[in-house]
This record gives sequence, structure tokens and C-alpha cells, in this order.
Amino acid sequence: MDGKKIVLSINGKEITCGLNKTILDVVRENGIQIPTLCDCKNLAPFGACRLCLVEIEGIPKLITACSTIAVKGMKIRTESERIDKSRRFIVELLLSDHPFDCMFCEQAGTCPLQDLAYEYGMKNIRFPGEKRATITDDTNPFIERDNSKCILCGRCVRVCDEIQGVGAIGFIDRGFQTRIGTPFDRNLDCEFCGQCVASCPVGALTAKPSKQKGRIWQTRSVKTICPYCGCGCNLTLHVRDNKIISVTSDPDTLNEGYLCSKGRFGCDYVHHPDRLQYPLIKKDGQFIRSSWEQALTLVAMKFKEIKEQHGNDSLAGLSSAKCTNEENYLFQKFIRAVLGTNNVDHCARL
Amino acid sequence: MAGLATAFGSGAMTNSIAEIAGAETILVIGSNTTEAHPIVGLQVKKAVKKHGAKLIVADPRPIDLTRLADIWLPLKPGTNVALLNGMMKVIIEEGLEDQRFIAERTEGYEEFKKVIDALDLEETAQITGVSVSLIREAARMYAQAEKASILYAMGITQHSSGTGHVLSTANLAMLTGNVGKESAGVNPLRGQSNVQGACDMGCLPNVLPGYQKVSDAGVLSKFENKWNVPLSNKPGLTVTEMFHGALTGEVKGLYVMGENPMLSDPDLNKVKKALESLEFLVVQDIFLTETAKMADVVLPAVSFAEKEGTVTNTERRVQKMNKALESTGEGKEDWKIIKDLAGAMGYAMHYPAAENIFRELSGLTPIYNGITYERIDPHGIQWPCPSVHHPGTKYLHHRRFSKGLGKFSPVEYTPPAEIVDDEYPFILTTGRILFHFHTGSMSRRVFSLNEISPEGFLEMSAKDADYLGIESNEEVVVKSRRGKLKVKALVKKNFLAGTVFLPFHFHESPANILTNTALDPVAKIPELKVCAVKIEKIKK
Amino acid sequence: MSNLDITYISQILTGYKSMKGALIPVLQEVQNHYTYIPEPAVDLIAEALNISPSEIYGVLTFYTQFYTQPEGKYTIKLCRGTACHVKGSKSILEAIERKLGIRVGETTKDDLFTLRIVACLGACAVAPVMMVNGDYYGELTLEKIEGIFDELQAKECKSAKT
Amino acid sequence: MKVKKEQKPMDKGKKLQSIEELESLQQQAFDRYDPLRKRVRICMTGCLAHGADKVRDALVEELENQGMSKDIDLVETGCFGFCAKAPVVAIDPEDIHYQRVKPEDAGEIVSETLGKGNIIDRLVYFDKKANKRLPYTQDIPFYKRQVKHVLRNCGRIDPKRIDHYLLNDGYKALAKVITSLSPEEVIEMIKKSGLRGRGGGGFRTGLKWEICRRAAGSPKYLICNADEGDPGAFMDRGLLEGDPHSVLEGMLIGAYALGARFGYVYVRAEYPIAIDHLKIALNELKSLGLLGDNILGKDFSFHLKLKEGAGAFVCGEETALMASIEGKRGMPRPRPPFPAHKGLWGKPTNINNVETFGNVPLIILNGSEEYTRLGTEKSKGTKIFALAGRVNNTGLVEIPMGTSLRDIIFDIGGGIPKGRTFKAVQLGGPSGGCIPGDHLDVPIDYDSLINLGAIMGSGGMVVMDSANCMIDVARFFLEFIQIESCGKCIPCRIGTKRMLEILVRITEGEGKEEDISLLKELAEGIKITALCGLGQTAPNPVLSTIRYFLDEYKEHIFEKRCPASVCVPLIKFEVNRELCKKCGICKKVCPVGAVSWEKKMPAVIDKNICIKCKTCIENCPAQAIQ
Repeated sequence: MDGKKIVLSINGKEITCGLNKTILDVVRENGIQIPTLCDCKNLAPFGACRLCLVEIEGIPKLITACSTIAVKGMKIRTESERIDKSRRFIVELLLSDHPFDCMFCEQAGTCPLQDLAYEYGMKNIRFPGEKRATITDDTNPFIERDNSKCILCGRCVRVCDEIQGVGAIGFIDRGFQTRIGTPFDRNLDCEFCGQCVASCPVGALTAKPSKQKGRIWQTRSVKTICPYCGCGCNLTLHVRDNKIISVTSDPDTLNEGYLCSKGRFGCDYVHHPDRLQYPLIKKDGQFIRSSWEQALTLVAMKFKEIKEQHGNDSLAGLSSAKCTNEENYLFQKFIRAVLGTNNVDHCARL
Repeated sequence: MAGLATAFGSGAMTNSIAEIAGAETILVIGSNTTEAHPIVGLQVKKAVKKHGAKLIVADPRPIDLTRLADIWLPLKPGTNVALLNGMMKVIIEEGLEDQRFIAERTEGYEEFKKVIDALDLEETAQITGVSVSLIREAARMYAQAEKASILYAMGITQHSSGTGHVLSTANLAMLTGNVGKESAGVNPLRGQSNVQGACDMGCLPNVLPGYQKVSDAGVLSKFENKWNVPLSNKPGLTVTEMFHGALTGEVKGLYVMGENPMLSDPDLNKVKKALESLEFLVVQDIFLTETAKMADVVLPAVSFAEKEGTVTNTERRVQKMNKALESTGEGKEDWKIIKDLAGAMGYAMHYPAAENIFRELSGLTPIYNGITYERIDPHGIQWPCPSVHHPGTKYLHHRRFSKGLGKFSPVEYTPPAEIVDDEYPFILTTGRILFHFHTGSMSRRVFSLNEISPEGFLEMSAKDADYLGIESNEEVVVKSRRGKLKVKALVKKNFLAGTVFLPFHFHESPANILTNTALDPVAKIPELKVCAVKIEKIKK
Repeated sequence: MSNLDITYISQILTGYKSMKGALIPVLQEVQNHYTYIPEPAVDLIAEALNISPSEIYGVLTFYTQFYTQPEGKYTIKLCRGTACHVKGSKSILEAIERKLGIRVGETTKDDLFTLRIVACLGACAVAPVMMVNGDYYGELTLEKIEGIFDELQAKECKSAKT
Repeated sequence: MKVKKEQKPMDKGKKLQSIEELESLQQQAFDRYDPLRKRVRICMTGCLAHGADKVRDALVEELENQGMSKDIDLVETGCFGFCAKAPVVAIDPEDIHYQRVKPEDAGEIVSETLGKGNIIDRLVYFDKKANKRLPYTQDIPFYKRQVKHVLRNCGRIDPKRIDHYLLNDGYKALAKVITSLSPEEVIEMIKKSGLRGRGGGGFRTGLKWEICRRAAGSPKYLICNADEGDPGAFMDRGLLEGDPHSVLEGMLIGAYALGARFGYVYVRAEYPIAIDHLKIALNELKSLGLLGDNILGKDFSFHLKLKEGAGAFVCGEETALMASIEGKRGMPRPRPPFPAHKGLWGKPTNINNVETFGNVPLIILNGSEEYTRLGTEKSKGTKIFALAGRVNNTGLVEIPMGTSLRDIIFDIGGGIPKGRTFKAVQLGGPSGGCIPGDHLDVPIDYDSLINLGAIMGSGGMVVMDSANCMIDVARFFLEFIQIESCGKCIPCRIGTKRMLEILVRITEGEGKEEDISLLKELAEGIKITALCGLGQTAPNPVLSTIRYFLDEYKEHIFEKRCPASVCVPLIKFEVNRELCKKCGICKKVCPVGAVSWEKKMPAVIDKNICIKCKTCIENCPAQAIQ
């Protein structure tokens, strides 16, 4: 981007901003909140939810901030009676076709629709009517779809196509019956990266492994790095009662919040019953539980023994590409300084 | 890795992951990026779908990326050098090389050029199985781009001539001046969360942390002072040499931390023998892996979620891992175990926390000098970072290669150590799949991942399957000179005939029971990507 | 469906590779040949045009003229436009449904008739109007309906015999 | 009798290299034409629904049999306009107008009229008012009040033959443009003419062209929107079927003015004849080199493709139409960016409707001033309307802007049939509104109609009488909108659904007191929040019926009564003995024999047998069944 700047006004306040930005970007840059449902980082504007409607002096109609480029001298209003009225109208319509089951919904607490309903205090819907039926998804172990909660913002479809380049799901049918699904309603057959789950604002797409494990406010979140491949994706682990119940990723990272099936769904091994619980010493072919003391003394003794009998270079160590820098440093320090040999390597090449 | 170090002076990715999206042409060679490095894969997709970049995929298999590719070069396994040399031949013939860059920034061009000039493209086509016209098209597409980026992985390195393959990628980049600038370079993709870090930290037989040679007296004394012990200046053994040593009796005791050679290393039967012939084996891990089962002592470590520390990703970014869980058993952080063991052996280590270790290592490691825990929160820093005021390095070799001038190396094509014959008529190549990781010790223990991908498979062409009368999902026996295994066949329409593929994650069908230990003489990397096998139908 | 000959699809596709916006024309050709879009066709088209099957399915479920089930020998397209409506096309529709024993979108058991409604045939001046396989029938009345379908059914009986 | 020339083939196939070659082609066509030669013209488009094809075959046969086939041409034309009298046949040079012609009449037509020149009375139009027969087209009131500019060739030439078009100044406008006018001058002429989009919006065509011409980016695309989706509209169909070349010439001129290299005609697949005729016309143009590169040897290239729609009303909306051409779901996208800047495949694109293009050659040929002589201050020229519904003379009519609704419906249209009374006229389809009797004298133009809560729309004009229920009409349009909504934006997808649900319950006797205010609330909300024009205007039919027929709503809601006897659940299916004329028609028409009736006795309906098909109600002259 060239450093050019333009001047325009938002709610009467003059501001300057860069070129080729959408009104929504500019407004948010200036700390003003506009509700949105179909807007999603890195995806092309869609303009379907109609919540980001704003007034622009000289244009009689309300226009969507997400899809309109801000231009020099624009006079933008983000709040007015008309705007407020239409936003409430949209939310009321959405709720008229939405199950009122927030108490069971996985998304409760992180659902922008729930927040809007709360802010607008929409207890009773003036025009109730037909609701779309629940069509629950196939038997894949990762992703659950409930179309009755779907608001058709298209974020899942767009992220699957625009970012993941897979296009496993799409819009089906049209009008009130429009829904998201797979061709001929086959079983979902994709990379199971879960980008769709992460981008779904409501409870229409949820992660099966996290089902009923805990509410967002019941969890503690810890930022760390994915233990799998070398991409170094940033993970946010959501922990409840010392268990990882779900994994997300912050959009403001090198992986832009995107993960693969391993990063998003692959952390449960940490809680696997096979985890080693205590040191083991092999006695005539059988592993016997031992204390740290016993185990370490034994190892130290054996290493010293071999060192003395066969020399330093008869000992060797294999370090780990899955351990931390600190641990790898310490390991080679141990091999070199304590065992006195350079016989240290790891499986970088494998 | 050794290859890039020779050419550029550093073995790491020259660019950042995010820069890939900015490339005009991307050459993916020997990397199934979207499966082995999915997030790097996204950047390639972004480059192509959003910015209209050109994509060349050189791979024996019709990998996912070929869908997006402008050109797919279905080369025979192990013929990367021939292909790359062929492309460079075209580039020089058509005067598409970057003379200025060659003149100002490189050395050894003339000797290198001799090899290329001697080439005959028809022969190249013969060797690689890729038509001359395709090679030409690819060469032009790569050379004519302002910014061209090469991505490669084990498909390049895991050959008995792997170093040569790597040098060839470096040659191609230098020939066209596609290195040392944003979005253009040579990018080896690292397979595991901290391969880069393990190398940076000197878990290599010939170098200390920061790639400082053990043979360098000055370096050695620096570490001797800091650690106050005398150190050996004799380069040690590599993994495969260690196992060999074990068999010859030269190696008696082995300490394995978080590794599973019993699945990851070539010729598993040989590995097994080697481990059995050891006098003493200590394995430190979070699961009782195939390797741990063979240990005399097993030390319980803890998982990534239960420890704090730093890891360095494939783009040289040092990032912070934080502790999320308390260990449920007696397992301890690996560094604490090492510390205690050192203590038990009479060498006291004083580290109240991981951060203390980091302070020590960054002090001894020039490329890490400027990195601190404070500075890497939240976005990490890319080495080299020589001082606390240095922002880190997005891409390497800007204006000047780490080793001064970039070095062209004449590389001639040498065939794989094991070639097909009447008895073993198929080339087996191995690799990773999307839903599993390395030896599966982690991913195989994830319910959902194991549910979606519960078993190994043998990818083969419809042509070969018809010939052998094999159907998809039929169980077959795969044999090599070193071993055999049973696995289901997966017949693929546009798969290269004469080649078969096995993922190595599955202990039920361990690909590496078949693979060859033939080593690259320089990098000591075994030839996991090419060996000769036969496929037998199971008689009912 | 089982003995579906898909070779023709690939034949169609050869004409459209590397053409911009080819999807809808391709689907139209496929349907002209098969009277509907068979599921295997979608995957073939996807591969040839490098579009995801889900996008193709999205398109063919969006447009009312694409069907995923085989059509009857005669497709009845009854106009439900304004002019037809104010001239009682609703009762005409009910009459056809009574006559053939099917609802809109359905096909008679003998695979003879498929009943569809169309937004507007643009023959408003002769409303109420319908089309049967390309033939227009205007100023429909309940009697006319009886006549038209009796005739067609009779014709089919004859051809069945001979 | 003169030697027949017309059969001689023209030297087609060779590409025209220059204006001169085009002119000589026009000259050829003219030389071949013999104005005094006898011709039979028969509409082979709209009239097909009444068996015109059989009449045609009969005529051909008779001409053979009576040995006249060599001396008399049979010309298959497009729509004459007077569809109510289909099938229509005309005889030249006298322009005798025969209506409701049956195959059996063929023999007599050939022997009497063509042979001896006698007029056959029973086939001639009878004017009830004047109480006399009117054999000649120009005398018939239906045609008299019309001004056929855009439709000048419809029903007169064979649309499948370019030489017929050339004969009528065809492609003279194109020649003029290419030889003597700069693109800017063309745009200036269109601007001066005051031509406004005939698709409904009424945006100034010249201005639209100018914006697109100035837009950066190439190539530029020019699209003809022939996805005439409005139910009750068939002007574009008529024009495309009857005179496709006039539209294509308009497009060529537009392409020249905009600098567009590529173009599409997007036709709805429900128009097989239009598609057929367009294909023929396009092939002729290609083979003559009037489409393609370096047209007439000039530095002007235009490639035109035909795209068939696949059944989606929403594709009449510009951005949805473009998505459809790109092979996607026809879902509109927000504007800005406007097609003029970011259109088809992201390139500058201009879209006009069929009739708009049809006007262009006239403006170029006769000049802007001439064009502006017709029409009102803000709406110039003529407008074609599709007159349908409960009116005697249904068909295509072209009138100068400013003509009153009354003139169209009662003079041209001949008033309401079955002795019923006019109730309302619906204009503009699902985006328009219903106008009641007391506004019939307003001169029609874009702006006056908007004030009345309707819109010009594409020109659909559906007349309703006392036997039509306005709530049912509103419900009909909402049903239509619901079926056709693309489902992308919430207001249209859910909002119109909720409106429909309310209307359904009103027409089924479940109406609630608050329903009218709820409908208004929903309508206003949808108007300001919907994504595309179709969504924003979807509530109009409801708003206009509430505006003019509030009482009828109240009768449905509070009295549970449908005065027009349309809403079945509200009909008792009882005969009102006072109103009953004791004619017994109901007994005759009842398909299930539920009506019992004796002479001089009011009819009685047996509710156990009655299937509520309303045939009796449709046919009762006294509206006695309620």
C-alpha cells in the first residue's frame, strides 16, 4: 500500500485513513463498533447479513459498510434511528427462524447473535413463523452441523473455498429453504481442518470432540505452539479441570488463526491412558515401576561404567525435534559436557 | 541442510512463510505441502488463488497441489537433480539467467556451467520421465518471474545423493538471482515442531549451538569456559552411524529423548538388531513407544501442554510455549530430567526455570543473542538476531550471503543406491499424510484422527493394479530386500506407473521395514524416498 | 441410473474445457441429453472444469430448470404468472393434479407426465396457459384440460400397442 | 402478375468488408422487394398457442392445390399484437386483417381473398360500438390508438430473414454510426433523446453508457438483459421473436459507443422461439461479418454470445445476471461497486434491457429531436405494454408516453369482459403495484406511476375486475417472491416469508387485528434493508393493495369474508337467491355435478359433492355464488 491518506468524517468527527479500505475497516480502526455477522477476516465482502448498514450523506439508501470502499470526503453515520431500527429488524427476523436453545448451545457465550438478542432485549418475536428443520450432519468424528441454527452468513463456505481451496460444502437450494451442505448430501469428505467451525459465528457448526465439555467462561485459555509439524502454528488451549477441551487460534498470528486437523483436533493424546506415569526399569524382560531416585541412579551408574570401560565415544544420545530449545540445548550439553562425546544427533533428517 | 549451508552459509529457510504468498512463481519439489505442512500450503493456495501466482509441482505423485498447478512434472523418484539440471540447461540456453547476480554475488559458476553444458535434454527426459517441452515450459515459468520461490522437503533430502539435490535447488535459485530478496528463495520445510531448534541448539554431531563447529578451537574453548569442562573436538556419530556402531560394538550405551527410531529410521530390522546389541538403552518419552519397549530404563517425560519453553519453527521463528496443564503422574519436563541425571552423574546444573537455560544458550549462540522471553511474546523473533535491538530477520542473504559469496556447485545426476530389477520391479517412496504425524505416537492416540485414518495403505497406479490383478482395498504383501509387510492397496487413476507409495506412520504396516539405509555421504541422510520392492497378491 | 452411459458427458465436456463460465451451458447440455443431471455427471464436470462438486450442486439446486431426477416423457409447464393467476390458473393446477394424481414436481408412475409450474411463460395474452414438451396450450379451462390429457394418454396407449 | 423475385437467394455467406458492401446488400434486398406482390402474413409466435402452425400448413397446402404457391408469398411473422384474436392472418398489399382463423378457413382465404380479392366477413373484426365490420388493420381500434415505433416490424417481416430487416432501414443506423459518428457523439445523441431504461428502473441510458465508457479497465462487456422475469410481461419476448435484428443493431451501436469488445444476450430459457430466432439472427450477422473482428472493415470489433437462463427470476437483477453468466448461483452482490466499474468477471459492464436497445436505432436514424417529440417532459418516446388479465383485447400495445391508463385499457383494450367492472390494474410485476379505478386518467410515465405506488416496470399490465381479490393478488406476489428469493439476505429470505405467512392466514380466515400493521412494519423494514432491488421492492404489491384496498383487507380479517369470492376458505359456496339469474350456467360447468337447477329456479349447490374448484363462480354472470 502506498502511504496516501484520505480525509472523511464518521459521526461528524473528521478522521484520516489509508486508501482502498472498506468503510467497516475504517470505522473499526477508529474504535467504533458496528455489529456484523457475515463479515470475516481475509474473506471477500459478502453483504448478506445487512447488519453493518450505515448512512452516507448524499445517498438516500443505507449501504453496507463491509462492501463499500471509503472515499475522500465521505460523511458516514454509523448510528441513527433508522439504522438502529433496521438492525433490530434484522435481528428479530433472524430470531424468528432460530431455535431458542441457547442453554444447550455449544456457542453460548461466544455467539454474536446471542449478544445482539440480549442487547436489543428481544424477548418476544412479533412475527413468529415457520422455522427450518434441524438437519444434523454425517458421522465424521470432527464436525457437527445443525442447519436449524445456520444464519447463512456463508463464512464456512467461503473459508473452505477462498482460504482452504477445498470447497467441500456449498449453498444448496434457494430462498427460505437455502441451506449449507455437501453435494447430494453425501458424507462430509474433506481435510477436516475445522476452518468452517472456527468461522461459524453461531452454533451451526461445532467441534464434536468438545461437545458438552465446558462453556467458554468455565475455561482458562493458554497460548502455546502446536506440537506437530514445523509450521509453528499458534494454538490457544482452552482448559477446564486440567483438561484441554478445545483448541482455537488467534487470527493475529503467523498462521492467521488457521489450523489443520492435527492442530485443531489433535491434542487429546495428552490425556491418553497410555501416558507414562512413572519411571520403569526392565528386570528379566519385564518393566517394573521404580522411583525417580532408583531410575536415575541406575542410569548414572551404567553410563559411568560404560564410560570407564569403553571410553566416552561408546556412549551416544538422540535428542528430540519435539522438545524445546532449552531441552535440546541441555541434552547436547549433557552428552558433550557430562558424557564427554559429540555423539549427539536427532531425527532432523527423517 | 548441509547442502544449503555449503551454497549459502545457512541451512534454514531463506524466507518467511508469509512471503510465499508474494511469490510470482512457486516451484514445489519433493514436498507434499498441503499434507505435511498444511499452513504453508495455505500460503501457496493464497499465492495462486488470490494473487494469480504460477505454480510448478515436481512430484512423482498427483499430490493435492497438482489441482492448482500450472505445470505438474511427474518425475521418477530420485531424479530431482536431473530435472533441475535440465531446467538450468534451458535457462542458460535461452539466456534467462541473471548475469549480474551471478557476477556480483556468486562464485564457482564456470565449473558448474561445464556440467550443465555437457547435458543432453533428451537424456534428461529419459532419466526423469518428464518431456523436454514440459521441462522447457517449467524452466521459463520459473526464470521469467521477478520473484520465484522454491519449496522443498524430505523429497529432496532423503536420497543417497540428497546433498546434491539440495545444491541443485540452490544453483537454480542463484542462476536466476532468486535468493536474498523478499518472496524469492530456497525454502526447506521442517518436518517437526522443533527440528530447526534442535539443529540450532547443536544436537548435531559436528556443531555446537548456533552451528559453531566442534573442530573450531576458539568456539570449543568458549564453551569449555562457560561449562567449565574439557570438550571433545572430534565430530561424533549421526543417527544411522550410531546404529551401525551399536552393531559393530563400538557404541554400548544410548540415551534417547523423545525419539522413536523403531518406526522412523530405515531398515527397521537392522535398527532392532542394533538396539538389542546395546549394553544399555535409556528412553525418555511420554508413551511406551516401539523404541521405549526395548529400553532398560524408561523415564516418563511430559507433553508440550505441560511444559514451558521455546521452539523454533521452519521459518526460524523462535516462539514461546506455555504451560497449560499440571502433570498428572510423576512425569517431568525433559530438561528437569536431564538436570537431575547430570546431578546424579556429579555434574551440577542450576536452573530454577526454563528461562534460565534460555539465557545461557542465547549467550552462547550468536544467532540467538538478541532473543529474550520478553521479546518473543507474543509474535516470536526470527533468527539471526544478534542483539536485543535487532528486529530479527525476515529473509536471509539480503545483499550478502551468510558465507559471503553464494557458491555454485557442479552436481551430476547419480541414480538412487537401489534401482529396480526383475525381482523388485517397483520403486517405493514413503512420506507423510495429512491426518497423522511422524511415528504416530501422538496422532495415532487421538480418537478423531485415528477414526478418520485408522490404517496404512499402499498407493499404486491403476495400470500396475490391473497388471497384478489387484483391486482397491485389497490387502497385499510388499517385500524389499530387507523386509516385508501387509497393507491395503489404494488404486489411483493418474498415479505414476512403476511407483508405489507408503505412509510411515503406521506400526501395523511400518514402511521403514522396507527402506534402504544407503546414506548421503555428506549429510548422512538415508535414502527413504527410493527403494526397490515387489508387490504380491495374497492367495486366498 | 445403473445402466447410465456417462461417455456422452465426457463428450460434451471436451467442447467446454477452458471456456469461461461454462458450467451452466454444460449442465443444460447434460440435462437435454439425460432429462436430468445424474450424480456421476457432477463429479465428471467437477474434474473437467476444475470446480468443486459442491459448487456445481449449489448451482443446479439454485436454478429451477435443473432436475436431479429423470423427467417423464411429457413435461407439463403450467404458467403461474400474474395474468394466468387472475384468470384462475390455480384451479387449472388443481385440475391437472386431480387428473394425473400427482403434485407439482412429481412424475406419474408410468413415467409419462412430470408436472411443473413456471414463473411466467410470457404468453399472458392467452392466459391461462401451459406448455407440454414445447407445445403451447392457451385459454385453458377445466374441460380443455380433460381433453388434452385424454388425447395424450390415448396416443400413448396406441403407440404402446403398435 | 409480376415476375416473382423474392425467392432469389441473396449472396450471403461472404463477409462485408465495407459500408458500401452493406449498402449494396440493402439495395439488393430493396430491388428484390415488390410492394404490389400478394402476401399472406401469419403470426408464428404468440398465435402458436392457438394452433397457428396448423393454419399455416393448411394455407401452404391450399396454395399448392390452387396453384398459387408460386405467385404468393407466405410470410411467417412475429406477433401482430392482437393476441386476443389469435390466430391472426393478414393479407397484403391491402393489409386485410383476419382473426380467429381456423385451418378450415384456409381454402376460402386462398380462393376468395387471394384469388378474387373478396373479403370473408366472418373472419373480420367486428366493432360492437360502431356496429360494423372493420376488414383493414389500420381501422381497428386496437391498432388505431397505437404508435408502433419499436414494434414497427413485428408482425410485418419474417424475423428469421435479415433481408426483411434490411428492407426496413435495417442496419442503416449502424452504418451511420460507424461512418459519421464518434462514440462520444453517439452517447450525446442518446442523452439528448432522454431515453430511459425500459427494464423498469428508468435510469437514463445515455448517462449509463457514459459512465461505463469512462470506466477504467478492459475488456468492457455489453449485456442485453432478456431475462424478462416479471410475470405478466411479454414485451421483450414479442420484440425478440418478431424483430430480433432491431435489438441486435441497438447492441452493436451500444458496443461501438462504449468500446465494448464482448457482449451477451441473456435470454430466459422459457422463450424457445426467441432463442431460436436470436440464434438465426446471430449466425446471419456472423456470416456477414457484422459481428466479429473489424466490422465493415473498420477498427471496431464486437463478439456477441447467447446465454440461456436456467430458471431464476432474480437473474433479472444486474449483479445476479452477471453471476449467472459466470456460471455461479444467481445471487446478487451489494452495490457499489456498480457493474459499470466492476461487472462481469470484474470488468466494466453495461446492461440494458431488450426494449431499450430496440429504441436505439430509431434515435440514431431519426435524430434525438424527432425522438423527443413523443412522450412527456421526463419520459420520452413510446412504451410497449403487455396488456393481459381481465380485459377484452389482450396483447402487445405500443403507445406514446403520457397516454392514460384508461385509453389503454378501455379504448385499445376494449374494456372488461363478461360485463364485469374494472377493479384495478397491476403494473410493474412483483416490484410494482395495483392502481384502482379513480387514478385511470393519469398520463403514464415513470414518475407519475411511482407517485401512485406502482412503477413502469418492464411493461406488464394486468387488469383485474370485480371477481379478483386484492389480498389474493398480494398473496400471489409474495408467494412468487418467496419461490424466487435467492435466499442470500435476511430481509428477503425471512421477511417476505413472514409477510406471506400473514397474508395466507388472512386469506384463510385466520387474520388477526394487528396483521395490517405487522405487514406495514415488515414491508418498511424490508424496503430499507434488503440487498438487491428485487428485495427492496418486494413489499410494493402489499403496500399498494393496503393503500387502495384497505377495506377489503378489513373484510377478510374482521368479517371473515372475501367479497370477490376468491379465497376458498372464506367462500360458503352458496347461491345468493336474490342475485341468481336462474340461468343454470353453473350446473353446466360444474365438473362434479354438485349443482342442481331447474328452469326458472335458483341453483342449489350440494356441499358434499362440491370440490370447491370455483368453476361455477368463474362462470356465473351475476356473481351470485358466495
